Amino acid sequence: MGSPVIEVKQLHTSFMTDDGEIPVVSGIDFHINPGEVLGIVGESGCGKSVTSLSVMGLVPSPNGKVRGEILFKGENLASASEKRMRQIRGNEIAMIFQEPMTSLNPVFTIGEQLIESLRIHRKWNKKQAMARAVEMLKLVGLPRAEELVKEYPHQLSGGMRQRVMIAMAMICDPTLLIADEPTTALDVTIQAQILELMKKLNKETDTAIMMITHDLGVVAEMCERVVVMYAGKIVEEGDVKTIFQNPKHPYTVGLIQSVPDMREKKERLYSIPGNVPKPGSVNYGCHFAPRCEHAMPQCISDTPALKAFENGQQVRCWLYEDGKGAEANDTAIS
Amino acid sequence: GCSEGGGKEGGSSKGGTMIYGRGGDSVALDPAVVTDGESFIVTEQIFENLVQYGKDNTEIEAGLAKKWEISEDGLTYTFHLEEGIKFHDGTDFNADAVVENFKRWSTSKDEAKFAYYPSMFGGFEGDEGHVIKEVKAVDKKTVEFTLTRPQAPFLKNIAMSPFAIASPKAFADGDKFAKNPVGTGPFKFKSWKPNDTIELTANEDYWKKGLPKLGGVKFKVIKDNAARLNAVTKGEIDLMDGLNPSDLGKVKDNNKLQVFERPSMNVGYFGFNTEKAPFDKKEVRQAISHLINKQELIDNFYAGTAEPAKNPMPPSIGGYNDAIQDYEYNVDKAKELLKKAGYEKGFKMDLWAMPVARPYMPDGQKVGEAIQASLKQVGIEAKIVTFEWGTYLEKVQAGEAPTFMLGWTGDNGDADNFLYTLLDKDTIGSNNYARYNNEEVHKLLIEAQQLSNEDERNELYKKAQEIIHEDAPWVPLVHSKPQLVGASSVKGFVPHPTGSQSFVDVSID
Amino acid sequence: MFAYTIRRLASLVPVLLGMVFIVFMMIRAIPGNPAQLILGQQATERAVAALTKELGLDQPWHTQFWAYFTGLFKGDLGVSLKTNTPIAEEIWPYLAATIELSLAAMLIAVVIGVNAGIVSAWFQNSWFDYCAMVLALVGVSMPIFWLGLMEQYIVAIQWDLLPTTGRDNIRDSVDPVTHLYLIDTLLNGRFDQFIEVIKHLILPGIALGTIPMAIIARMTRSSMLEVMRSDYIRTARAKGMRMFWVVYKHSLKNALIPVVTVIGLQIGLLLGGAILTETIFGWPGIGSYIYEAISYRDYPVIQSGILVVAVIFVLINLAVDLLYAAIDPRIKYK
Amino acid sequence: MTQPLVKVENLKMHFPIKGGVLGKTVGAVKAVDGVSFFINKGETLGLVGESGCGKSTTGRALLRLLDPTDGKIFFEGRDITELSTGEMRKMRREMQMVFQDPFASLNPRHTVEKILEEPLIVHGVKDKAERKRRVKELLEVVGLNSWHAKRYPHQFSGGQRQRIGIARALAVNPKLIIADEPVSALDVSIQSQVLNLLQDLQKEYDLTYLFIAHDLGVVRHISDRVGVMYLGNIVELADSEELYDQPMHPYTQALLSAVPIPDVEHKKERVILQGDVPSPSNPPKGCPFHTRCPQAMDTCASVKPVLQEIQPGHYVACHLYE
Amino acid sequence: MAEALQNTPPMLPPDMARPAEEKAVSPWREAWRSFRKNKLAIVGLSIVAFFILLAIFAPLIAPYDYDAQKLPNKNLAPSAEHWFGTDEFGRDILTRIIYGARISLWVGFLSVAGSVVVGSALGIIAGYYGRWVDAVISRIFDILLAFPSILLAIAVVSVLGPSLKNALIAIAIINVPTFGRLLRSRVLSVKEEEYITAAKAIGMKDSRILLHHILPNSLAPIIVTGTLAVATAIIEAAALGFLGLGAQAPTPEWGKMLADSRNYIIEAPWTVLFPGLAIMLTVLGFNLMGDGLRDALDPRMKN
Ligand SMILES: Nc1ncnc2c1ncn2[C@@H]1O[C@H](COP(=O)(O)OP(=O)(O)OP(=O)(O)O)[C@@H](O)[C@H]1O
Ligand SMILES: Nc1ncnc2c1ncn2[C@@H]1O[C@H](COP(=O)(O)OP(=O)(O)OP(=O)(O)O)[C@@H](O)[C@H]1O
Ligand SMILES: [Mg+2]
Ligand SMILES: [Mg+2]
Repeated sequence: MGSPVIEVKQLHTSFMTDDGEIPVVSGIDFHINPGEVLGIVGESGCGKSVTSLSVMGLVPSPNGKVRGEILFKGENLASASEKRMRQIRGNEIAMIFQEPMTSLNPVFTIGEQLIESLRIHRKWNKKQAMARAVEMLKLVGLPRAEELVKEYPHQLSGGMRQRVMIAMAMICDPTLLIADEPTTALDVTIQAQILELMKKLNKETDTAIMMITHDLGVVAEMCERVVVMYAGKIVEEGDVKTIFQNPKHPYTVGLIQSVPDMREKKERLYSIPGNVPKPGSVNYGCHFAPRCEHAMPQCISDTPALKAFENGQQVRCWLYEDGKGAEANDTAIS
Repeated sequence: GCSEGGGKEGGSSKGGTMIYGRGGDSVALDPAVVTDGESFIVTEQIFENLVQYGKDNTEIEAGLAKKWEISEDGLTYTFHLEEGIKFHDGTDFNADAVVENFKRWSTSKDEAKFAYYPSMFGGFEGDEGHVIKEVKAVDKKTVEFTLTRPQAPFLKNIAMSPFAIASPKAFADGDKFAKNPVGTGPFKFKSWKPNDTIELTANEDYWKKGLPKLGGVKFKVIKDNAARLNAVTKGEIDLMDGLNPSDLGKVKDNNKLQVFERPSMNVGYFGFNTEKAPFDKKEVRQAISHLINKQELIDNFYAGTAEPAKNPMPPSIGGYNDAIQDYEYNVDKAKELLKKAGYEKGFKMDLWAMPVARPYMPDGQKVGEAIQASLKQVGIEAKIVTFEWGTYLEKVQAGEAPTFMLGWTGDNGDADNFLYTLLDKDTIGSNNYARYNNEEVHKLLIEAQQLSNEDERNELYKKAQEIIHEDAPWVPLVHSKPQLVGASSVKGFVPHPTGSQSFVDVSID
Repeated sequence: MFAYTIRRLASLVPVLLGMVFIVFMMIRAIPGNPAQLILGQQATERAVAALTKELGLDQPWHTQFWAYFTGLFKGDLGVSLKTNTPIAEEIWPYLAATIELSLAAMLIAVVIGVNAGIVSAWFQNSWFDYCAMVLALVGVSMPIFWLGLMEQYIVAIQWDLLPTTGRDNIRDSVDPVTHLYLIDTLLNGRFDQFIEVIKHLILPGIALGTIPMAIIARMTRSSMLEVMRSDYIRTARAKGMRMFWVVYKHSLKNALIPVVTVIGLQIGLLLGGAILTETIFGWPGIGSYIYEAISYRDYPVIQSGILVVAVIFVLINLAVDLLYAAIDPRIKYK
Repeated sequence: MTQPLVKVENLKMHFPIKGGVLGKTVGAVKAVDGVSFFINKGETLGLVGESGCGKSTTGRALLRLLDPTDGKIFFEGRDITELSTGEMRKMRREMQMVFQDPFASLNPRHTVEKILEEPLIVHGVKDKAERKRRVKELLEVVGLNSWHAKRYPHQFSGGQRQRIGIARALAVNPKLIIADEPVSALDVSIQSQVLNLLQDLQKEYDLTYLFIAHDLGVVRHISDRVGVMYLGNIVELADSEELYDQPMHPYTQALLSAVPIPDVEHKKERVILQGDVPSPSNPPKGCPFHTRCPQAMDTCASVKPVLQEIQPGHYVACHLYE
Repeated sequence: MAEALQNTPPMLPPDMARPAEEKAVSPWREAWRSFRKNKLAIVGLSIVAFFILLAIFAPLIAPYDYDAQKLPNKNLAPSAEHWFGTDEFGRDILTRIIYGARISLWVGFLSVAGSVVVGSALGIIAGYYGRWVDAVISRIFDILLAFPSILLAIAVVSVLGPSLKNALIAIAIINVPTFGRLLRSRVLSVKEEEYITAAKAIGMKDSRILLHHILPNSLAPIIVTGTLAVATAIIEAAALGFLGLGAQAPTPEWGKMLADSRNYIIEAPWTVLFPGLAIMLTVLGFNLMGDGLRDALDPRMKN
């Protein structure tokens, strides 16, 4: 498969707030291979978006601080200059956001916004760029592309806007596409359209995709590998099949169990007790320990490391440090 | 070089244009219909009267009439006119023109329009009190006035600015005339930018040879006194009126500037409504007269440019009684008097302060404030009340003000114009704001009106002043000498007590 | 858009009617008889009565109102009691003076205010931001009459740099054509006078412009900050756009929308503030025209003057509303 | 069968659109356009559909928080559309609502105690101590502690706020609770807590639910019967098992197939719909779904199908089944 | 199930099991907390507090009588005896400025209180009843707002006659539409809030909704706008005083002091400098405070 497109090592991102420095992402590692779709799942506030912004170098300064290595084709973006980052953004790494409604500038036409990347990175003239913009709109399956470029975002529906966002991201043929919850704000039928489109583009252009979502269904549908995040840390990683069929971390297990299944009716849902902690409020041991049924004294005092299994699965849990894992897992599932 | 600028436009060999800075614009330029000083100051340049005042006094001199005779009974005045004078529009000035002018005023019956005529001559033609029976052109250069009864100040009256002779052809045009005045004077009207400038140019054909000396005059409105002074200092204008007394010192220190002092023909006073308690008590009025330190007021608010007043008329006017002893500043005496009147502990009152600056009262509010503080010494709590000028006058006239500040500038330099106008019982409801009603004074004043012998008249006026002093319907405060400032290059300017003067002799080096 | 304009105009009708009525009634309620004022202290009672009648002031108010109201439709604003000239004829020079002054003030306010706001927002929390915002706060708190006096004292009198009062050099005054002196001097080919007129505009312009400037700077800053936090700005940055263009292209146009409203509202403040500024700087504008008319009880001038100012204000706000459509395509007026 | 608790007949809710020079009414948003259904006592009726299809409006009209344009709503046999405002106010203790946004539906300036006390005050519980006791009880019922009573809404997490919302609804002992997307704003792990709570409460207090949601999984989990809405109409209504196993309406079929299933093994036929939901202010003629329907026929464009009972308890509005 | 939520494992460190002690933090408390952190706001509060203290204790603090004239002491420059110099009546300027704080604050607070009461009442009526009542009231607001405020104030004072009381009334009148509109829009927007729907759903009466929900939730914007309006009112009162339409002699009103000293600006600049500074500082104080309050009370800033 060749060397990974991007490799993130020990990424730490924190924000200075009134209450001091709050770590939001604390030491995560992952990589994405060329053409691969990596899913990042986790509940709200666990640091998914911040991770993606860190990769893009768009963490708001001066409050945000990013440490660690972000190797993009071997180049460390974490220490790249702003100028270099500008060359990469929109060109080699592109991004689409959760809210198609607000992610387009309301006062410029679709066309004007689409061609910007080309004008910046390729220095194309307006006409040339516009032609390409129309082409891209057709590619993402939008009708009336020629007229659409002259319209304003508010004249489009949510699904159409998200397609425009995708066209905009794909216009410079990026090597990596970061999609931050691209379908959360959309209705199921529209979500299905968009996911279908992304799959198609991934196949046709071989663009690697970092797919951020909190919907396990979307992960199952789209991704090859998954990273599960909880409170700023990766708790489990592996390929999709393994994660869904043999989740190891109690959090992953709970997550999968607590989603009501459309195919069959359970008498009662499994539920993880307690709440997602506010970032910075838990900073010892395993972040999940306060909600974990299997928590041991060790969990509270010491932070477990990621433990790798042969099948590529990695888990951050004390249960697996001495082979007790399998047993605990069984109890959780039953 | 303040005089450049204007030379070219004047278009003559004459001197430059003089810029005169003032606080407000003229209302109109037809002297017969206006009543305000800012209008007269301009019409005085454009128009002339049959007779005129002396340069710095109110003695009568020849004007358009070179000489005149008065009949024994004082009922007929015959004027012999200068010859060869033309109005600015080229028409001839002659006896017919004079007749036309008087006809215009006397027959108009429009008191709203021609306000001065009826008040100086007892009404319009046909009115009972009308003084002028007939004006007749004897020949081209002789005019004869017949009066119904003798009027002592008749000549002084016709020398007043409102009775200047205008071109009959021009005023036949009606309303336009007020904006396009045509007279015989040394300067001709050129243009008027409302609220900004009025421009006059020299009358090339002026009948007095060699005059005027200036090529033109510009009247420029600069409302703020300080700004106006600043403009003279910077040489933007040549002459200004309305100097803040407080700035006098600064001007005197500046050798590029000179100060002109207008002889006083006014009085500023603090009046009582003699019908309202407690001011219906003479003692109260006298007590307050003892409380006001006039010299301090003059030092602080007139920068010393006024004299303390003890009579209701200025000393420059015939009949002034200098023998009167003013109430001296004495708080104890005041207290005593109040005690006598039963106001030992003082009382509360309204003090109406003038809202606008007038020559006799450059800052009424502040003088009021000072008086307020003086009254407090004997426990009189005065509340300062003020209204817009028009309202103020109206309300004071209606007797609504218990105490008030006002003043008067003489129209024609005659004692009658002060004492009768301001303190006779006939004028209650009009200019007798104090509503002072003294039968004895009334008799004296009416008698004086009928006399034509100056000395006898003066005696009567002196007598009246004594009674008034004792009754103290007012505290006469000051006779002010308004200050004007000019660039040192201004020559030949003499301010006139009436407030308006011709610039015919003025020149700029 | 057209229908909207018509509708807005139609909705102005009751406002304008109400304004005419209120102004009329209020002016009538002012105590004092203008006839007395016109004739002055020396006038006799009969003279005053005669003039009162002539001016129609003895008529019942509704007769006077009706006469005034019908006159308005013929462009008849009444006749000044003081100058006996139709107001419609004499008002323009004053209006022109105020317009020139207000435009100068607005120019100063907008150019400095908007840019200071932008730079402050861009470099939020920098020393520039702090200084600018503290200054802006001081500016908002500035009593303009005091500022005007201080300017006059320091700049014009102590340093003798600029003229203290008026619109032009008294000795070499401008020949009015349009009464907008900046234009007139150029029409007359007098560049030296043009400079002179500008010199006269500076101090009153600053005095009048300070508060709007401060308000605009604050508004621009907060509006920019809000816009710069928005999703579409993140999108623009994700394209690799330079910060300068992100700020001046993508953010500014959006941020200007509320700023335009504020600018519109400031014009009302300017027209009001003009009274104070004009008093101090001897500016022959509409403010001093009205103020003087009040002390002269020149009813027609007061009511027509206030009306003209209010109508201008209302129309400017209408224009501002319509301007939104040009900036913000979302506002679809149909 | 006994009389249903709620019976809705041909409910319509149109919102006027103002426009034109004079601001006249130029059209209407047909948010709900003729909906009929019933809810039996003790059961849960789920209502699903895409955004803007009129679910919330139906819910609100049912409580008469909106005045229906047309139609009848029977509650225990009484037509509540004919009640006066005062009578309706009294009626409200029978039916309560739980909202989607747990924060927006709690007054930020009131403590939890005050929030829970209010319905008691309104419905005439005069005794203060009694009210305090009830509040404490309510908090415990929904799994909060009594020491939470003095706190303000912003001091709670999303799930806890939703519990407060539920407690408020329970305060007056209602028979019917309309839950408008009560879990959509919550995290997955919290969502299951709230769903469980709702189920427990239903059992304990014999509650009837109208459960509105767009998450098909959630609806299936909690509902006995499910109605599918599209553009202001119910297009299919059936027993939950039956609807999910044998969807009949093409829209239901597409909807079900569009949901991503969190199971990698699961392979299924996808029906991907084209285009967007039309605007309710200008709905298509005939069958509202015909513009996107993969099986549309000619009649669909002209004749609006009515909801018919195709199988016992299974209602569909589609020409395919006529 | 309540236990499920609270299943705090027994071995948790003590600080995890402590939530019971967390006190009720009311939104006001919260606001005060964030207000306190805002340095500029605290500066503003201090300035305002300073002037309020000056106003209250003026007779104790002021070295002289505010209206004690000593004409020979005219326009003395600042010195040890007269820190801020004297005016043309020989009165101590410092004293007059201290007493002036009373006037300005009085006018500021009272006029704003007046506008708040009248404006809020009208705004609530308009917002609540809607239809023609709203139309009429809103039109009146539109009309009042169509006049530049100073102009309107001048006109009102011309009608009523110049005095401090009338200036106060004029300022109150011109601010009425500000609060009227604020309340109206609050009523309209709060009416749409979900918690109001919730209140209706539990069968609450309209009057109770208004009193218990809408009004308390409009308080914060009223406080913010009110504070800023006090600032403007102070400036407006000073402007009227400056034009001679406000306080009358010998009231030590700052604007009037400025106007009275205007002619002495060259000879005695301190007579103009200090009153102006006093106005600016007070207004600045209120503006800073208002800004801080807005940041602290604006719900948008909260998460
Ligand atoms: N600029 C910032 N300053 C301070 N804290 C921030 C900032 N941006 C994000 N955070 C905090 O970082 C945490 C993680 O945020 P992030 O947006 O990455 O979450 P997420 O996983 O994307 O959640 P969601 O599913 O809600 O989008 C959140 O608690 C958030 O409050
Ligand atoms: N008060 C209102 N005035 C005008 N239109 C309204 C109003 N309330 C709702 N609508 C419109 O009615 C339609 C249905 O709205 P409703 O809120 O019932 O949808 P929904 O199914 O609940 O959607 P969602 O899933 O987004 O909550 C929408 O198009 C909405 O814009
Ligand atoms: Mg996110
Ligand atoms: Mg809804």
